[in-house]
Amino acid sequence: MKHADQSKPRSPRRREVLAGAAAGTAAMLIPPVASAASDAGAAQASIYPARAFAQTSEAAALQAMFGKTPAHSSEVRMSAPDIAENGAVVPVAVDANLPDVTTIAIMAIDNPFTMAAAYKIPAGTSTAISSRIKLAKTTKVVTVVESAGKLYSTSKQVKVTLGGCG
Amino acid sequence: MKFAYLALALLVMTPGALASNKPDPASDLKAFQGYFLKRFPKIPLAAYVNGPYDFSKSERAQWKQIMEFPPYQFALDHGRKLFEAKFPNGKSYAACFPHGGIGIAQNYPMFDPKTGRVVTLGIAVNRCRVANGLGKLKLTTGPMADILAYMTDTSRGKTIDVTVPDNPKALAAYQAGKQYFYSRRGQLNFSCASCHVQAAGMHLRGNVLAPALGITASFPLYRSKWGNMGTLVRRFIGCNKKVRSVPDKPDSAAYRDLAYFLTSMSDGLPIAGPGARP
Amino acid sequence: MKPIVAILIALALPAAASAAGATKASAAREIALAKPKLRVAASMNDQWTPTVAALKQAETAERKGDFATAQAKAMRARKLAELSIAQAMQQKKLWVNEVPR
Amino acid sequence: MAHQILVHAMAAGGSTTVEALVKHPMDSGFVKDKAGKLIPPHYIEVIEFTHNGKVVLTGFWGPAVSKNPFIKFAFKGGKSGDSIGVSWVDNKGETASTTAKIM
Repeated sequence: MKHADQSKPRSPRRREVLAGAAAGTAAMLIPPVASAASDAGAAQASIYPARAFAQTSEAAALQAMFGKTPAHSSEVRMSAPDIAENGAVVPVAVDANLPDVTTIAIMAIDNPFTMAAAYKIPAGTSTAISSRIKLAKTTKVVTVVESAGKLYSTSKQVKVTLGGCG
Repeated sequence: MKFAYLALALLVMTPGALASNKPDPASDLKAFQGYFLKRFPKIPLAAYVNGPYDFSKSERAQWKQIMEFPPYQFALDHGRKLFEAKFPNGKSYAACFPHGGIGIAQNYPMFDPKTGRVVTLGIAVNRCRVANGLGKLKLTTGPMADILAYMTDTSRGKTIDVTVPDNPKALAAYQAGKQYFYSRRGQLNFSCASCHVQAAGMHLRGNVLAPALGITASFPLYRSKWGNMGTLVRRFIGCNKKVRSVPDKPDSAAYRDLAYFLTSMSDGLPIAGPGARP
Repeated sequence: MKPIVAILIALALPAAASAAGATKASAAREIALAKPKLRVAASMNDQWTPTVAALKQAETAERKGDFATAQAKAMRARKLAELSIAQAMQQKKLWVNEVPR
Repeated sequence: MAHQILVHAMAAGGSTTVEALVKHPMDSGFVKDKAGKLIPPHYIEVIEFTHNGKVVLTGFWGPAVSKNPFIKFAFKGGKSGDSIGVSWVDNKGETASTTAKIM
């Protein structure tokens, strides 16, 4: 694999790499793919909210991502374990019973970087999303939902213990 | 039966040995499975292949979520490709095994009367490679774990059947494995049984200790802690290190015999591998 | 330790080492005493990881000329090896107690 | 090994559920290798799902997303045989994409 300079992960070279790469990637694993790579679209690095992902506090991450602060809402739902089986793989499912949801963000407050994942939700896509995140230690996990331009959130404490069985 | 044992004992065992000392895998199996069934009456025998997940609702829920799209899926696909690939001489793994290697994992480890040694599925795969002019694979992780994942997957649901034949070397191997399993070792003075029999189902810091019954059924497995696949022997090495004992070599007699004994104690349970664990 | 050796140490070694009473020879002797014990433990398939680590530290210290550390670590390795040998001996009989019946 | 994306997409009751497992180390930059050296950060930044060419979900991921990321979501519409596209780009500029048919 080609690599951009480590010390400058956002070097301009990556754009060139990107431009030519969409069709060329190996390992189309699903059988009926063949040459349909153009159907797959091409994720654009330019839209990545890098600043939001570089913040180390809840307030700063929210500011960088949304520019505003959320109100707690019981309409935002999050399912995460009380005690993580393994901090490296913590299943987190989010959902929101709110209209016109455009963005859902998941933050792990005591991780080195606060923002864990964020999703842009086009019209017609459900707000229910499951994924797996890493938690560096016991932390509050916060889900923030942008609905009709306003922010709503809920949170849950997830305990991360050291695994006993090396 | 008793008379047959006595006769055999007189023939093969060292002078002075008593007939009652002869390994008796069938009685051991009954006692071993009976111990768990009695101690955890709510857990049916076949459920033991789920390891720790019968003992913690929360861990079970997380596991279920993870199993929606199991993390060993990549290894499984890769293992299938490796298994089906032709060797440079045109042959493939299928030719080394009965039924082309499909649906046979439940019969391993197996005693090989020719060499008088126990052969795990991983060691059998390596034998196949050597017989076809290829080098051995590392038995703990990587391509070997992927191949074993695929072969084990073709046995999913089949009943584990590791019957110890009435052969003195097979019985000796079984007995050595049994002794290894129950012997305390390492600076922490733990046996395999300390954690996986006596303390089975209890919490050790963050995790539930899996019962020894059914524990082999899910190997090879993807451990979140490893972030990749590992075989049973990888876990043996990890457990040894954890109790501060110098581990054996992956293909050592000690680990072959241990795998033999331990797997035979799960006779009758279904294969549930490859698996996923924390 | 014999007085004559102690005098030689006092003359030949820096303060730290002489305080522990170790010489190149005594460290080497301690390492030589430890090694066979480790071999026995290994042959009984019950070597402990801290035993191996201690001997390694002893040998590293010896190479660096830190004979006090070398001697202390070698002694630790030997003692740990002796404990593991005792464990292995006991387990030859005691393992049956762990078998569920 | 090459990049891989596994996709299961299932249409039922007027909506399509998509599950994907993406092979990627998702190195956080905080973990050391066996030699004690920090493994540099290497993680997917943007992942995009399309249905018949139209974007149905855009995910922004940081280093806190687990290795070999899994994601499950659903969108309205979609029928058996439709095409689901997945593509990602990571912080080193590596990309991968695949398409799958809705079951």
